[in-house]
Amino acid sequence: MKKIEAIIRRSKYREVKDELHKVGVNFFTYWDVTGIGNEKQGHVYRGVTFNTSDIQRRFLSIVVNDDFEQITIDTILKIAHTGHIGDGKIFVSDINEAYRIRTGEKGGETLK
Amino acid sequence: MKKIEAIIRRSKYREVKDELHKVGVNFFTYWDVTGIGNEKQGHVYRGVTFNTSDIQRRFLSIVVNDDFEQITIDTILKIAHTGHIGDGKIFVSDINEAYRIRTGEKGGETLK
Amino acid sequence: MKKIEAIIRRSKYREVKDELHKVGVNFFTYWDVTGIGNEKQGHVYRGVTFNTSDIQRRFLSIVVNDDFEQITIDTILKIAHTGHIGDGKIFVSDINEAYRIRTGEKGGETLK
Amino acid sequence: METIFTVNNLWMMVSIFLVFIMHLGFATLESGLTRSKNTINILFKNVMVVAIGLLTYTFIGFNMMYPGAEFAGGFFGFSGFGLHLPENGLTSAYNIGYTYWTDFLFQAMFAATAATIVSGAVAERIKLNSFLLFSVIYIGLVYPVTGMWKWGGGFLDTLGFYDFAGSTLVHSVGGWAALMAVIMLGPRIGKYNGSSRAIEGHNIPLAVLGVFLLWFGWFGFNGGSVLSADPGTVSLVLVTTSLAAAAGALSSFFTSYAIFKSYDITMVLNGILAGLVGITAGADLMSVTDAILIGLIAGVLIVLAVIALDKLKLDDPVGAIAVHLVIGIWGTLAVGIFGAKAGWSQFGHQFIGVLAVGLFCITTSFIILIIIKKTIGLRVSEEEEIEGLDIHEHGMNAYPDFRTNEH
Amino acid sequence: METIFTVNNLWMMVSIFLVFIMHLGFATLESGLTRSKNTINILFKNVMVVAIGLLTYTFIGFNMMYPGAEFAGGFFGFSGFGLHLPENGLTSAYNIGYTYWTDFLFQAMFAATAATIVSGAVAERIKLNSFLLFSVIYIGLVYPVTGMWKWGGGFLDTLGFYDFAGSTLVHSVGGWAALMAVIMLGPRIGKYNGSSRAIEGHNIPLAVLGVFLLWFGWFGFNGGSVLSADPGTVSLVLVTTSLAAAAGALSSFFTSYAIFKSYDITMVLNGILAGLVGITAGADLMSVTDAILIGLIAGVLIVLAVIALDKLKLDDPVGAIAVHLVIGIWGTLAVGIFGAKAGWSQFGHQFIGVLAVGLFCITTSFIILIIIKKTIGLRVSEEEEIEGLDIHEHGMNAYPDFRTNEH
Amino acid sequence: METIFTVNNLWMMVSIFLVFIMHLGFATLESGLTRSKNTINILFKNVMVVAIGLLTYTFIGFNMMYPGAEFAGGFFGFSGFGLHLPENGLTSAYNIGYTYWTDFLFQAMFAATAATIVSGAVAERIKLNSFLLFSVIYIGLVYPVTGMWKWGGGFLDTLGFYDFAGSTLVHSVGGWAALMAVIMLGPRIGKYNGSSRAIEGHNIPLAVLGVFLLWFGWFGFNGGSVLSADPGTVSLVLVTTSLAAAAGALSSFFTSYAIFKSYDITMVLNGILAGLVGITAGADLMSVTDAILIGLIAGVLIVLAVIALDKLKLDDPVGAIAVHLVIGIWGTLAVGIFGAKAGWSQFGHQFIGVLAVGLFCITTSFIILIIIKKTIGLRVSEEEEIEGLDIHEHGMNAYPDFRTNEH
Ligand SMILES: Nc1ncnc2c1ncn2[C@@H]1O[C@H](COP(=O)(O)OP(=O)(O)O)[C@@H](O)[C@H]1O
Ligand SMILES: Nc1ncnc2c1ncn2[C@@H]1O[C@H](COP(=O)(O)OP(=O)(O)O)[C@@H](O)[C@H]1O
Ligand SMILES: Nc1ncnc2c1ncn2[C@@H]1O[C@H](COP(=O)(O)OP(=O)(O)O)[C@@H](O)[C@H]1O
Repeated sequence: MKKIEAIIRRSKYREVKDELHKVGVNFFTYWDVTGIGNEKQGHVYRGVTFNTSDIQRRFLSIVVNDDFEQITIDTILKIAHTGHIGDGKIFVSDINEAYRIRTGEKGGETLK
Repeated sequence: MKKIEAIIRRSKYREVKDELHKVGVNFFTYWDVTGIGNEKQGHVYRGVTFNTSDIQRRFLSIVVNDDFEQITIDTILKIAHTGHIGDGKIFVSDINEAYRIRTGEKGGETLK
Repeated sequence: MKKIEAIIRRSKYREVKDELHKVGVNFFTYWDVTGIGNEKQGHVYRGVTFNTSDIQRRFLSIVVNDDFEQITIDTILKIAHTGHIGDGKIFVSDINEAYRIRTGEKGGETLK
Repeated sequence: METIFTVNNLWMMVSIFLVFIMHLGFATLESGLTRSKNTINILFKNVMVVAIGLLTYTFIGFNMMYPGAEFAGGFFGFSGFGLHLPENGLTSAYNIGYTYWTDFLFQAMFAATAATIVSGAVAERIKLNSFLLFSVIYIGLVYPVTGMWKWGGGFLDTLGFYDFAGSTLVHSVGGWAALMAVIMLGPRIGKYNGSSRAIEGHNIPLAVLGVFLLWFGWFGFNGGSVLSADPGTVSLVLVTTSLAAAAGALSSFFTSYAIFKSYDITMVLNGILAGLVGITAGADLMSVTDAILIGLIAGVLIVLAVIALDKLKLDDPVGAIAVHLVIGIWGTLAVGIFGAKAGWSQFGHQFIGVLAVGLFCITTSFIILIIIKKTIGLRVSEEEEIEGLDIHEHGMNAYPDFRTNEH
Repeated sequence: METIFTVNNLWMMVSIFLVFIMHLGFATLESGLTRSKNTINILFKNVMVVAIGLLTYTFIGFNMMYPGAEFAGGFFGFSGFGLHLPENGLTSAYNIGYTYWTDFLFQAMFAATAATIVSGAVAERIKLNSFLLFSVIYIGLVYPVTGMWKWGGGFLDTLGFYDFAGSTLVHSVGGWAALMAVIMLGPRIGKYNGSSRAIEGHNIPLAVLGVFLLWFGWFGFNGGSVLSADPGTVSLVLVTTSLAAAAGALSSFFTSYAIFKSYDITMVLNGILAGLVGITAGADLMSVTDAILIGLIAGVLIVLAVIALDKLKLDDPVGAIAVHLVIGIWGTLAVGIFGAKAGWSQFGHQFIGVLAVGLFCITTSFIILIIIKKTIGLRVSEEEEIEGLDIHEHGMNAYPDFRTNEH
Repeated sequence: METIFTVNNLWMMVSIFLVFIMHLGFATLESGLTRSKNTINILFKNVMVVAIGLLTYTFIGFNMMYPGAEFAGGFFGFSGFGLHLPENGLTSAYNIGYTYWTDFLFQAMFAATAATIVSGAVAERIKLNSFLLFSVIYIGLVYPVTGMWKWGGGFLDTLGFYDFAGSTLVHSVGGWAALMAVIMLGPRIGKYNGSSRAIEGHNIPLAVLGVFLLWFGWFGFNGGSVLSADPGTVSLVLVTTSLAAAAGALSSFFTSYAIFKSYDITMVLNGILAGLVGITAGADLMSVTDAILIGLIAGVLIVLAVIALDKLKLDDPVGAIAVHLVIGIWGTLAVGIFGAKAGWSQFGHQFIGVLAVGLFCITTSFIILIIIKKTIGLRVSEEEEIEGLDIHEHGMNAYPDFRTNEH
């Protein structure tokens, strides 16, 4: 099993979600984070103009069976893409085991 | 060392925490997330009724030494369980190293 | 590639960020979490005094190439340190792959 | 003799304060019922509209709306730019109820209301500049014209049309423009993809605050429209106003529960406003029972209107069209159905009033909006709309210390 | 002659607005001091209570509380359903201070207050329907009866009991019902597991807003209770009211600091309310020094009362019992201790008044609550309580754009 | 005869309520423009300052500021501790405009304002105790002295200095102390590391609420300063006040847009306050055009002042120095430039007034602050400042249910 963590623009979230559903990725967890990266955002506040590289983003954590890894990544790469600096990153790592609390079952079945 | 990530109902958090303390798991970190899964929640707003699968949940991240892995998982499976759709998931992965910032020490000792 | 997850005091965040930039770690993602640990904080509310071990902390998730692992850890250990209980933890794990959504490229290059 | 003048004027000044605070009510209601990423934008509009309303009304509006007998025509009048204290403007010779200054300020506070109503309906997608420009023209030129038709002694007044405090002259005037603007802008992105989606307001306590403040302000809006402190009339107006609001709350509560099996607070809040708008045209003509009936009906209508407008894919985030236009019409017609003036002929007058004002407002707001659309544009870019107007137009967040969860 | 009538009536109308805005004060205070998952629920209750208060008072309450000489008994009176403008109801022949309509509306605004007090104490666990039903009965039938005992010319009035603006007749009446409801409902889940746990309010600025608005409203609550604009009495009442509030803030500040070594803003907010409730029974009888003393004592008492009630495991999220019942009693008794009427015999009368009203309210609220409990039930399910009343009873979140951190 | 007294007194009482609610305006504005980790702290200060203001003014301030003819000197006067109802204190023999109690309470509500102004400027870093102590002394002893110089019949009054409602006597008095305190405290940690950093306010709707409430309150602040309900003067004052505020909004909008190419709502909010402070000194002397010009200039000045103060590394989170001091001076001088008293000699008097009050306030606030600094200290520890004053001084969070994102 793999954990796919994607950090994307908040404005792309809805599209990504819809497309993931289409390719059969129906379960995931997300939260909002602040990203520090190349992108800068202009702010003005009481006469001080400044650029901040602290940009609000959405963090998606998706655990999938290995056969779903590629399609999930490809979908995010395609949909979350705008071509402008700040589109975000995807990180992939291993998951040893998964459990479904409702049933107590474990293994790849819990991700379906 | 293992990282145990549990996504549970917010309403079960307090019980889970208390029980984890009882079995000796005294350290962890949590935050609130939105989960997309099987569960649906009915909403009404200004004349529009809708079901959302975006449900607020609590995300627990617990790093434990290997000998604590099973008891931690079992405790969560037992306490966070209601039997209704949406009880959540537990994911387990490997941690290579842990450091305690206060002392600079590393290894399994930092988790005690 | 390694994922370095650091749970630090919120009050140390700015210093840590500045110092990470100095050593060349320019990209990361953070969010605020609640930590359960040794530290306690006194509260008073409407005549009830209580100690809570639920303390707000900042969670930094930094994915780096292997050659940056040590300097990142050392920097955090040095700067986030106060010596008082509750300085936080650093956890290190493996990342299999990284993608940059903007370009679609993958591998260590995406972290630079 | 002069003491009663002082008392009356005092009452009118209190009414001014109350009407003023309605702008805070609108600001908080509208920002509460929209998303946090557009909060600064909507507050900015509401703040500027007050300033614009006061200044355009000083410069031109007051003298168009109340040109005085020698300048008034049936359809249009104007007695010159700026404010000029008339002889005796500070004594009861001007009016037993108030001085010239009080007169101006009370009316000026009303003026801004029309544009504020629009502000809610077009929230979360209109360009700031375009909205402000629209407001200047609409408050400056359109609002005073229809106002003059009745309150300035124009043809509707001659006809026998009755509109005590402005169900039509204020609320519908705002409502028609809101309707046109919503049609021309189109719905917010994501609102009608296939079925209607709820886009929840981000801060319900703020919305509740707004409705309480609006009710509070309405005491001055209706109570002040008596134009003197006359104990009997004013206190009756306060009673009919309050009971209509309470009845609106009750019936919207039951109606929305019956339909949705849920206690939707936003419907009850709209129900209160519906009661208030509904009673406004005839607040001084109604008995206690009439007022309660008008409020009850308004509370049912508002729920149905919100649903119907949504079915028609008219995306109005705060329900401004339903409250101010639909119920504005209801309130105006109710003068022909209930109370001291009830009767077919009065109903006819009311109907003509609604129609005349409606046609004029539809036409003028369409013209203004289409010109703005063709020149500087009406709607923000898609990117801006999705990411929020606050960060794009203002470079700020309304709540920078909070971890948001935008939808 | 008639001018002074207009002035008095104007003053009473201003007082109406101020008392009205107290409901917004209660709504924001109560929602600020409870958790975000129950915010819509508590706001919903506060909004509906205003509507219910006005309508029941129209239908029945006013004529039970002020039945007029020919219908009044010592313990009960009733002059028929609905409002009927008496002859001369709009002139000073009715009352030198106000018209019939003003009279009704001022009293009606008071009526809803009693139920709003309960709303805070039972927050976060009572069923919405059950609360609304309770409110209808309690405002409709119980509040007017005890009110009549004194203000309607009943036996407490004959006895010499004094309660200027309602420390007992409004605040304690609400407070007793709050006490009974809290006992019958039990504490919120998790509040008393072993030791007492703090369940912090979710929005302190909202609570502060509430207290300022309540103070603001109290100017009308007490000032209007003079029932005319009499310059000397009203202005004295405003001074005693303000100074008692300020003194309450000060002494609660010191008391809570002395006990907890911490600056607990919720205690100071309660201290202000304590000063206000404390002075309410005798606001027109006190000297500056008396008022300050009453406020200072109220500020100490409130801190001790909050602690004591918590020790007794009476879970009152907003401190309503402490503020309105405990201090309501203190304020009533203070009339026998300080000011123009001080003396043992007056103290006796005050004591009897507290007792009589207390017994009646305890009994009636118990009966109403037990019937509701046995039929539709009082308390929401455990699941609902833990997950929040908003999502279960209303299908909504108060703050959908914010990432919450519920406790 | 007595009826007009009742009317006047009624007006003054309404003004009291309006000035009172300004404290809520300050509380919400100041907490909205600072960070969430210090919200309880700033609210606590604003609540306590009201209590302190009322009580010190009762005990000493009123009799220092208005000692009455027999006790007044040119620079100082005092007629004894506490309040003593003078003979005829409740009739028009005391003053045609109000009773003794009304007089006291209106002035007392003003008193607390001076310290509240300081509260905003020193926010997020001053020790709570030190601030409260400073407030007691500054409101108790400094404010009444300069107030007496003009309003109590002292030397500035004799000289011909004019300050209608307190651009200098209230706003600058607060502003000077704010300036001294900001200098002595130094900037917040992180504000000027190399270049200036923006530390954004955490809740813009709260700030907007504050400004609307302040405008609302200003109707009483300026309107009440007429000291009677005189229809002509009061209504003129309301008009000049409103138009200056509106003009301030407009010009600050354009100025800040011209400089920053952005719609900064905080600048428009400050612009409104600038218009209000600017008109305060001469609200009764100005024509409509004068008022608009004063407001327009105030709106430009405020933007420049905020920028300049930031350049000077004077860290004032809410812009209190710019609004109350810089524009307070502008408003005072404007009396010599515009309106009925315009002229070089009046300008000279105004200038002397500004200078005299400035010197006195700088000196006294410096002495008080330096003593506090040397004894109990002025500033919280670095750790406390970074982690927030709420958790350290109060052991509480303002928003425990929200996931914050502190900066
Ligand atoms: N090494 C990293 N570790 C963790 N998060 C990262 C890392 N690099 C980028 N991110 C996240 O991805 C977001 C986008 O990256 P950014 O550098 O702004 O744009 P781009 O990927 O287009 O160059 C950042 O805001 C941050 O949240
Ligand atoms: N594959 C996954 N990756 C990440 N989070 C998941 C995944 N599957 C489930 N979750 C989380 O678990 C929660 C509960 O899952 P859900 O499917 O609703 O119920 P159940 O596990 O009872 O079938 C989801 O809301 C989501 O937060
Ligand atoms: N085993 C763990 N798993 C996850 N988070 C942990 C773990 N141990 C500590 N933490 C995080 O680190 C924070 C600091 O730890 P704490 O025990 O309070 O102090 P110290 O590390 O100085 O002993 C905790 O609040 C928690 O957020």
